[in-house]
Amino acid sequence: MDKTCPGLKEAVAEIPDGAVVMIGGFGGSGAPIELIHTLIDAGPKNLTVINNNAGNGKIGIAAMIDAGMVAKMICSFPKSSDPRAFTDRYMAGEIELELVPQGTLAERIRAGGAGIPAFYTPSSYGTELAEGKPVAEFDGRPYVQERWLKADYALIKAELADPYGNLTYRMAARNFNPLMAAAAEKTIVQAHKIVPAGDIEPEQVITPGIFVDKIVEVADAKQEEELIRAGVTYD
Amino acid sequence: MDKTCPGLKEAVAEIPDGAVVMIGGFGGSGAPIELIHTLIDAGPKNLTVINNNAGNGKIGIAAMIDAGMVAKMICSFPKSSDPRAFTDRYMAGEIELELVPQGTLAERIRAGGAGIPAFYTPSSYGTELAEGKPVAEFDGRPYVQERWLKADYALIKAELADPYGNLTYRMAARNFNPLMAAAAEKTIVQAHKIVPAGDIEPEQVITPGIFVDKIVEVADAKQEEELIRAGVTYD
Amino acid sequence: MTDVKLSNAQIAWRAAQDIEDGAYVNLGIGFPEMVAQYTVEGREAIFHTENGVLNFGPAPKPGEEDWDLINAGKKAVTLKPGAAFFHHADSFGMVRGGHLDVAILGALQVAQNGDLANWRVGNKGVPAVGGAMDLVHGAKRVAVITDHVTKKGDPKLVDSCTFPLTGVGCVTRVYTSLAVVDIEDGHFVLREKLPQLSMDELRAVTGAELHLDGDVGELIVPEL
Amino acid sequence: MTDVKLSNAQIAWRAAQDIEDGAYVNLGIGFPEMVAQYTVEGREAIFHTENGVLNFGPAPKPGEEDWDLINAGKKAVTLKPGAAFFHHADSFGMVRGGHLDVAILGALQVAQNGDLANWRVGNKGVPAVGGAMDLVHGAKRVAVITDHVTKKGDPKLVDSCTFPLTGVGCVTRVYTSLAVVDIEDGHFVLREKLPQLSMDELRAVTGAELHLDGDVGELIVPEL
Repeated sequence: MDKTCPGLKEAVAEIPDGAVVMIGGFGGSGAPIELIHTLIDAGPKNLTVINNNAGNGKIGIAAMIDAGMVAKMICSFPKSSDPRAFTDRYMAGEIELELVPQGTLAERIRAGGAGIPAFYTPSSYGTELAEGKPVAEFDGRPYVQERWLKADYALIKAELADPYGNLTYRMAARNFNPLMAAAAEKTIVQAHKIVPAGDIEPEQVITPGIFVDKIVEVADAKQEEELIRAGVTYD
Repeated sequence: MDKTCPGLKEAVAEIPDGAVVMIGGFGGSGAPIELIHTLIDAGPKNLTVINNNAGNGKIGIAAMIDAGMVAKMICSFPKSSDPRAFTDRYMAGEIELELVPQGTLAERIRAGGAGIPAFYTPSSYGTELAEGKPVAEFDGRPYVQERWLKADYALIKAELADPYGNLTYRMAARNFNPLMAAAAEKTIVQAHKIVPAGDIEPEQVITPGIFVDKIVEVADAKQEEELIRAGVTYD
Repeated sequence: MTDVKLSNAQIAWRAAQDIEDGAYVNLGIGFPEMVAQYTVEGREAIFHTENGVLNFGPAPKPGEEDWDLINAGKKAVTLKPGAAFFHHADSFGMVRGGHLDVAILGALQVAQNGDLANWRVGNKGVPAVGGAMDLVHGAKRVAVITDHVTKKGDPKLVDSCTFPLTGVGCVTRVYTSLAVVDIEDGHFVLREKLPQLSMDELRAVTGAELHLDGDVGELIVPEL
Repeated sequence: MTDVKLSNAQIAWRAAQDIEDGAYVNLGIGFPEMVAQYTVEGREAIFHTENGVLNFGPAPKPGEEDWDLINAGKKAVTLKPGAAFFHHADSFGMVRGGHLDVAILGALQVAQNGDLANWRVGNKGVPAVGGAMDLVHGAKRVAVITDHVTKKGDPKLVDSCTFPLTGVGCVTRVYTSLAVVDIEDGHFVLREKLPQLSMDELRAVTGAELHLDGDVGELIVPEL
């Protein structure tokens, strides 16, 4: 079995207009910048994007928004050091926002991958973010019912990958990546390095290959935060 | 911070009569035999034990049952190559059984650790194991509501531990151990080896120390399956 | 009726022919494990076991077992390159989450609407369910391999199950000692039968109507 | 009223004094992060951050940042020996599951029943919630550090919150620039106040009744 893919272009080519796309990362940590920028080149429209944030500066998800590809963001924190791209579109009513508490976002994605259609959480109970959601009491305490979150595609950044799609992540770049890999119909990975099967210790695999569809090696991947601090613009 | 404990006796001494105790392992793989046998010596009564199985042969959980310590088993598969201990007590009406599908058992324990009081699963829908449980439809498909499962104590077998309680597991001995570590009020670990803080790579930690209370090094731990095949009896 | 029927090995062989290259497969404990021996040359299947291993291989030689490396039936297995370990919640997330391509299970009874009974004969003795109720949900294809009739000769393909259910409407294909039967829209649809067997003979040992949908193929299996 | 009040550093110092040895602590983004600087000599706190790190340390020197090693505020941090990484669902499992000993958060308003408002002033602009709604649930102790009044001088300790809520009945202690106040049975209970401040002065800037339960301690904090 060999899930490696010759290039970034081939990896994202199939993503169609209207797709729901989970994008890994928390801020710049674990953000698959090269996959995102290749997706902008491919140019599908009317996407729903799921990420903790909503882009920063003029690269990555912010550049997707600037390119007019994003119809809806599902995220917990659509602010950043330079949130102009999302803010402008949002204030102009040109992009829809589903705001989800961060832990609920993570758990909804985890539930999507694990076949749990709904669960109860204390988070957001009694707040405006719980409005319209079913509430139930367990052991005398009120909880909000939340639904799973799935996607057509996930774009993921990994450290090591083997041809079976087994993945490891670098430090806190793990964040949402393993959850999204499991919750998407198709998971596309940019890995720092593709190693032969067996080179990742089975005990050290974080994302088992069953969740992964395509892997591209991007040995010289950029770190989003560094690009933003350098004032880089995607074009 | 140092969670190491000088000996097995000290580690389990506080477990009182009536406690709910999760015991890691799947069959003999990952079963904390030395902690279990020390608990038998300590002798608390009227325990509820949560494990995938219900003991095998004349050691481990089977020996706990033979010792009359177990009032109730919560498990998915109370059968084994030598299920006499549980079978005798069960047929005599001397032990209560809560039978839970294996995936639901795992998810209920995971929910207990993660603060999710209830969730929906397709498993057991339409079967006698779903009787009396709430049912709901999501996206046109019926699901059964299941509740979290927590415990007062978890007895866990790990491969490496550091003084903060960070753990790794050996191969498939992982199974229920990390889930139970998170779902118990107090988690007591027997580790093959205690290493200095920093010796377990932060990316390779499977159970973060926040879930762990006490660690005992048991360098020469026995593997339950090997004991059973050798016909060993605990006494 | 003739005495002709497939052996368990032959049923397992037939089921193995439908496993696509690259498929993620869970084989139930016992008889279904035999399917792994007949994977088609040139195709690679990745086997999943509920206790948290992906891409495990066959049993080790006697004496070389490592009892921390077992499958859901608690038999010792080996690892292939590219294996992964994970905990039980992640393992059943794979199952329920629809990530397995095929689950192949044994059966006491299968009903024409896809209901499966395979965990308990009645309400005597110690009940034990294991992972069966999870495995019947989530895999893209849930197949059953079974003798066509019980040891007593009673049909195992039935109108509706009389034994306690494992899952409702979950089975999509049944490989028996006599036939290959799909379950579609609440009906058994016969796909293949042993060529030596007449339709009447097959219907006589089947407990529910066998629908036809185009040609019935010949169930031809090598000597094993 | 006198102009005397604690600086942010002094509020953070006071909050840090209540962190027990061996406590697992989450500090909210911004001002609460300052608490980490004042952990009590001889005690060890283990800091958790929502994006999946346990036992992280202070910021690295400028120029030595690794931007894959950040906290929930997206600031670069360092690791201490005994650190661990995990994914976001496991991280919030720690939060909701009651595994943290203390969460210390900022506030726009805290109500006498423990309601907290700290994520949004009104309904203008882009709303952003992050992990606040999760952090207020699950930690054994949810504390707030805040100026006693807003920049305009309005009370932040109130009868009931007028800003959108972050969580209901979740706060158990408030460290302000003037006082330490517990929340018990739907009431503010004054534990400590600046000695220079009279009860009347304190009540004048507090938006709900301040109950007394025994002696009120003196809130004495070093120069920082």
